[in-house]
Amino acid sequence: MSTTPPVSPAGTIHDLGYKRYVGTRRSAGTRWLVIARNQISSSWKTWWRYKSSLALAVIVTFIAGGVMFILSDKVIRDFAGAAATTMSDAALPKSIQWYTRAAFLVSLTIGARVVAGDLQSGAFTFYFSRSVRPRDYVIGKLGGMFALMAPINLAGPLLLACARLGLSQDVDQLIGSLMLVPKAIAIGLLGTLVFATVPVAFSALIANGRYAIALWGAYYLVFGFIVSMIGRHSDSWIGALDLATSLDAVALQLFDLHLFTGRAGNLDPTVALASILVHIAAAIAIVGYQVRSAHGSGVGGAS
Amino acid sequence: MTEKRIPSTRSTTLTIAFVTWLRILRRRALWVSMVIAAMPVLYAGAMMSLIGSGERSSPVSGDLFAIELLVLALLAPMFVATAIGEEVEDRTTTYLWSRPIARWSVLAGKLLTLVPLMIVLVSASWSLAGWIAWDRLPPMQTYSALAACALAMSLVATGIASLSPKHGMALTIVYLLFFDFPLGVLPQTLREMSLGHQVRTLSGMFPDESGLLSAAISLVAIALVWTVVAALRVRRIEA
Amino acid sequence: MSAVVVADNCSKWYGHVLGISDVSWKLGGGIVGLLGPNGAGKSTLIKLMAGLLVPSRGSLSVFGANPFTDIAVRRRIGYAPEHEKTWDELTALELVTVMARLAGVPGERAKLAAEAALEAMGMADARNRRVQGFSKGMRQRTKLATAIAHDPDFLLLDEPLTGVNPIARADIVARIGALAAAGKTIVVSSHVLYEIEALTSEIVVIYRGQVLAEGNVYEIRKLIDRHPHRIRIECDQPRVIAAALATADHVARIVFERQGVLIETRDPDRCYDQLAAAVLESGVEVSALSSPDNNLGAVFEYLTGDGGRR
Amino acid sequence: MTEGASLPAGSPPLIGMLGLTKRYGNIVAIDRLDARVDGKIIGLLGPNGAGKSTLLKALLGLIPYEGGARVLGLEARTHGADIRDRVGYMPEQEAFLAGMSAVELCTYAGELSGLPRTEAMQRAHAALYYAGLEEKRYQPIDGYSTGMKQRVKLAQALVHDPEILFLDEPTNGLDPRSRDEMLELIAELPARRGCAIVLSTHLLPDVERVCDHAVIMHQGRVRFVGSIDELRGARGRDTEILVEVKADAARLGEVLTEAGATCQVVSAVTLSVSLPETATNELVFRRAREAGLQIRGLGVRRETVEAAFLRVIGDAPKKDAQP
Repeated sequence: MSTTPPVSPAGTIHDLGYKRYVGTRRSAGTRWLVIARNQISSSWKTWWRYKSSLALAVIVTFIAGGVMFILSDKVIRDFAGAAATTMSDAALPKSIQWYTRAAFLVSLTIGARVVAGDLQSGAFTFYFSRSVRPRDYVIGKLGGMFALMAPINLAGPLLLACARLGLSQDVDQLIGSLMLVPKAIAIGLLGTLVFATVPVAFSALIANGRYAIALWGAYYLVFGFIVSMIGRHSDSWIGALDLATSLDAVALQLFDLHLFTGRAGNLDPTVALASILVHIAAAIAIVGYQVRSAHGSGVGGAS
Repeated sequence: MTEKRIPSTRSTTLTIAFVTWLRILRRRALWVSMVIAAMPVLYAGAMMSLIGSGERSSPVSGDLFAIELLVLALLAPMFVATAIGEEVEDRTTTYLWSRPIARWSVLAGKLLTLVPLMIVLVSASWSLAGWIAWDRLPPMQTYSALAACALAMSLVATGIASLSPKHGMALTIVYLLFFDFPLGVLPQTLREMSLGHQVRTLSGMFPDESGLLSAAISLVAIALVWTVVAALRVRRIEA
Repeated sequence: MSAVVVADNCSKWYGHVLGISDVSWKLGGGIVGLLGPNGAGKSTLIKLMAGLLVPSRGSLSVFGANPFTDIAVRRRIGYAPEHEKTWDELTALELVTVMARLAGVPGERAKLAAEAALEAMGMADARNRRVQGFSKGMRQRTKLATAIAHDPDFLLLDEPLTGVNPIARADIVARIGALAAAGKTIVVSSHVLYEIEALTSEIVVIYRGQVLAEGNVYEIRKLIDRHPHRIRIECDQPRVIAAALATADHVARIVFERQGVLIETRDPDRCYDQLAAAVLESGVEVSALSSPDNNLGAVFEYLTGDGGRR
Repeated sequence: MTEGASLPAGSPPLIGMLGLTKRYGNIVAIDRLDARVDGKIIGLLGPNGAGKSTLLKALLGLIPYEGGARVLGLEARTHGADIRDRVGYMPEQEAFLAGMSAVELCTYAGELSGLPRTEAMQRAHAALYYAGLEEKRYQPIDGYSTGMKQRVKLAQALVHDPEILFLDEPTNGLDPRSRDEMLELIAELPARRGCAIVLSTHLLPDVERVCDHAVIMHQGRVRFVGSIDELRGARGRDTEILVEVKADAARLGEVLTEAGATCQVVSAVTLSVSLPETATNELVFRRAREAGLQIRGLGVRRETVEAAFLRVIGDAPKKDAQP
């Protein structure tokens, strides 16, 4: 089986037989990286699951950047004329809701069936018959989703913030707007975290991928709209349960924009932030719990 | 033994409808859909307790109807695209296509169960929400508009799911939410292509919209396009 | 009598993947075993006959009609697919009843027919249980029941014995045999020769998308005889047997093994005879006699001329 | 199979169980198992529901249990992850990830077991070559035939250089050649890769062909542990043989019946024969020759594993109708 062609009389025959692995194994703490990378590469394969939404985010960035650049000193006022700001200041916070929309698209095509898809295809057996712990799986999948969502939610605002800095006319203005960068990172991180965790929690709750998509869509769109309306009319915290509006409210507050605030205007940004953080925490807890309980029954379940 | 004749299309459609119903009944689809359909009721209840009886203004009813449309835009893909997509994915189409039946009757049978089911769910939710909001049932016209909407969206879902069985559901939701509904707020000519817009017109709740007849015609046209797509496509699906 | 199935230069590709290639074949009736390794094209051919696929080239007709477009001819076909999934939320009785109705058995009679079919497949006790809890053997029986409930003339059974334990297998074979005795035309696919041998002696061998051989199992065995064989003899005195055969011109190689001897021959037919003679003359106690080449896999390789390559 | 375990003397047994019990609520899935299991290829046998899957899960450290379960000397409850790095598991059902090719899947599997990426890739190719998937390994698994999927499952279980392989029904749905090849691969593994194998199957001829040891489970209890030879019992003179002829098994049946044997025609070319007390196989050869028939094969005359298995589990009636 393991012979080389006879080249010369002095030739050697190499043993191509099996070699044991003598190196050390990577520590268990790195397994999540492997899972995360796989999540990214499999999502990247088709054009419509991820790339199309990414393209949308790129377009938003270009438009917002263009608005900043071309209409930089155009002043806009609200109807009462009380508040005013320049276009270049408004472009960044107003673009956040568009990034959110692109992220929602990805959550429909990928996020809301991450765990459900694995449950249906028997992939749990594949994972847990190896030295993968439930927490590695959870961190890996969420990490992968984070990495997918970051270019959409985080990279765009960050680029816009940098562009805004570049548009500064003098050093004072530059220093004055330096805070834009950490603010953009903060809001970007929030958005990324929300869309990397909450849809996945829905997919972990409902083992059927399609139902998970429907329930997540209903929660985000319909329930979100309802609670934000209730919140507006009751002036209560309940509106903060609407993730889209909450993100918007936090963005507007961070960038100090009080124009055309829409539904977000009635929301206390602190409450909105708290709601977002609670959502993220609850989502991670749900995914962790569900994966843990599926873990034991995942392997060898031939009945 | 039995004489050998092919089943009538009526009996085929009814049988498929029966199977679809049994399968829906025995899995989680029903309660998931009930949760979704309950949302407008929640809205109506909350708004009424907040605003009180004095201000039963049109914005709330407009919102309520918009929410019902959103609910349908999720339910229709969930029911229809799942019913078709799973059939192809699980390869149970081999059972169906090897029978002496016309293929479109399979689609018809599924719709025969799913569309009335959706209409019942949405009507119940709409009645309850309306009753809470206005102390009376909403006008008949709105019911017919919702029913037409349920049918039309199901046909859209049928078309898209027959094109892409595996991802039909996500694609249909994206189509309705990110293409159809936004079209509805665009200028006249493009608006005609939006199901959502036509249904709003048909409901009669939005007086500024254009004529009923033209809306009905547009709605039928859009639904027909997707029906033709589905009918052509299903003839070619191999098992 | 006219043929049940006529395939005329029939080919089927899935994209670039070959299903079957240029098959011209006639099926007159009776019970026929469709044999071939995994991926040879058995399922493709069966699906073409069941009207689930359209030939990419050429044509295939069943009872003189195109099964893909002609609805009426599918009334006469019963098909049991290879894969496992059904509408698993239904009970066995519901599933078979529905399938019978879809095949044209009206109303209440469908239920009676379904009960009879399940009974015939030995599933009467489990008929009110949902399919999702069934074992492989029960699923196979349920699938067979869906195929026969509407009393078709032509049965297409794709791998009905796979994943079934030996005892249930014998039972299913007997039940299929009973159907054949009732005058149905039956095509049974399998990748295991002995399963089919227990059912029928008429065999069609599919390999790489083509009909490689067809006919009686004895004729297939003659084909097998045409290529070199290794024969393994386990006995107490292997060297005596070896000595008796060493001079024969058809013997190419003799290898001594732990428990016996392996003889490689170019003419198995003669070798077996001489071997029997040697055993009788020498009085050697033979405990086992077998040939690793006496199977379809070997004949596939031999006939397609690619020896050990895959 | 050759004698001797792959582990040096004094090392812990491959698998050791001490009062291993697993309850699901009130149902006792496995009940006080006590066994030391060694060997190169160990058949794990038992009817459906005997507790095989539960046992494998417990040994992989995936479910909590009472009592002790040690694999390679490691307690599964506390060292599950270490055990799983040293054990390869080939599941019965499909366990693939949508849209991946065989190479991607195996590389991923290797990485998940802690191999560096380059090493995992190299081993993925090697394992796929070994499993006989050469040119097709870059195609998506979704389009594979049953036989190829089984090979991928074997390759992904091998890729991280395990010391033990748990194989769950590896030959299900394979054609004879693929099955032969799969069994050959399995039989070679201990020598070529230095790993022991636990083979869970209901195809008893497979066990007969490749296993040297067997564990038989029934109703949650271990009914037998030991070598295959011990399972078959002392080899006395067996009475039943399987004869294959070139043609016309029925005719051979007739002539042998005349000679006092009890015959049953299995197929057109095979015949099951119970020879009379005093006769040997020579009788078969002689009668066949006199009748002008050619013997093509002769079954091994000993209690088959199947018969031994049925004896061990108390000759319980085989019910396929058990889920």
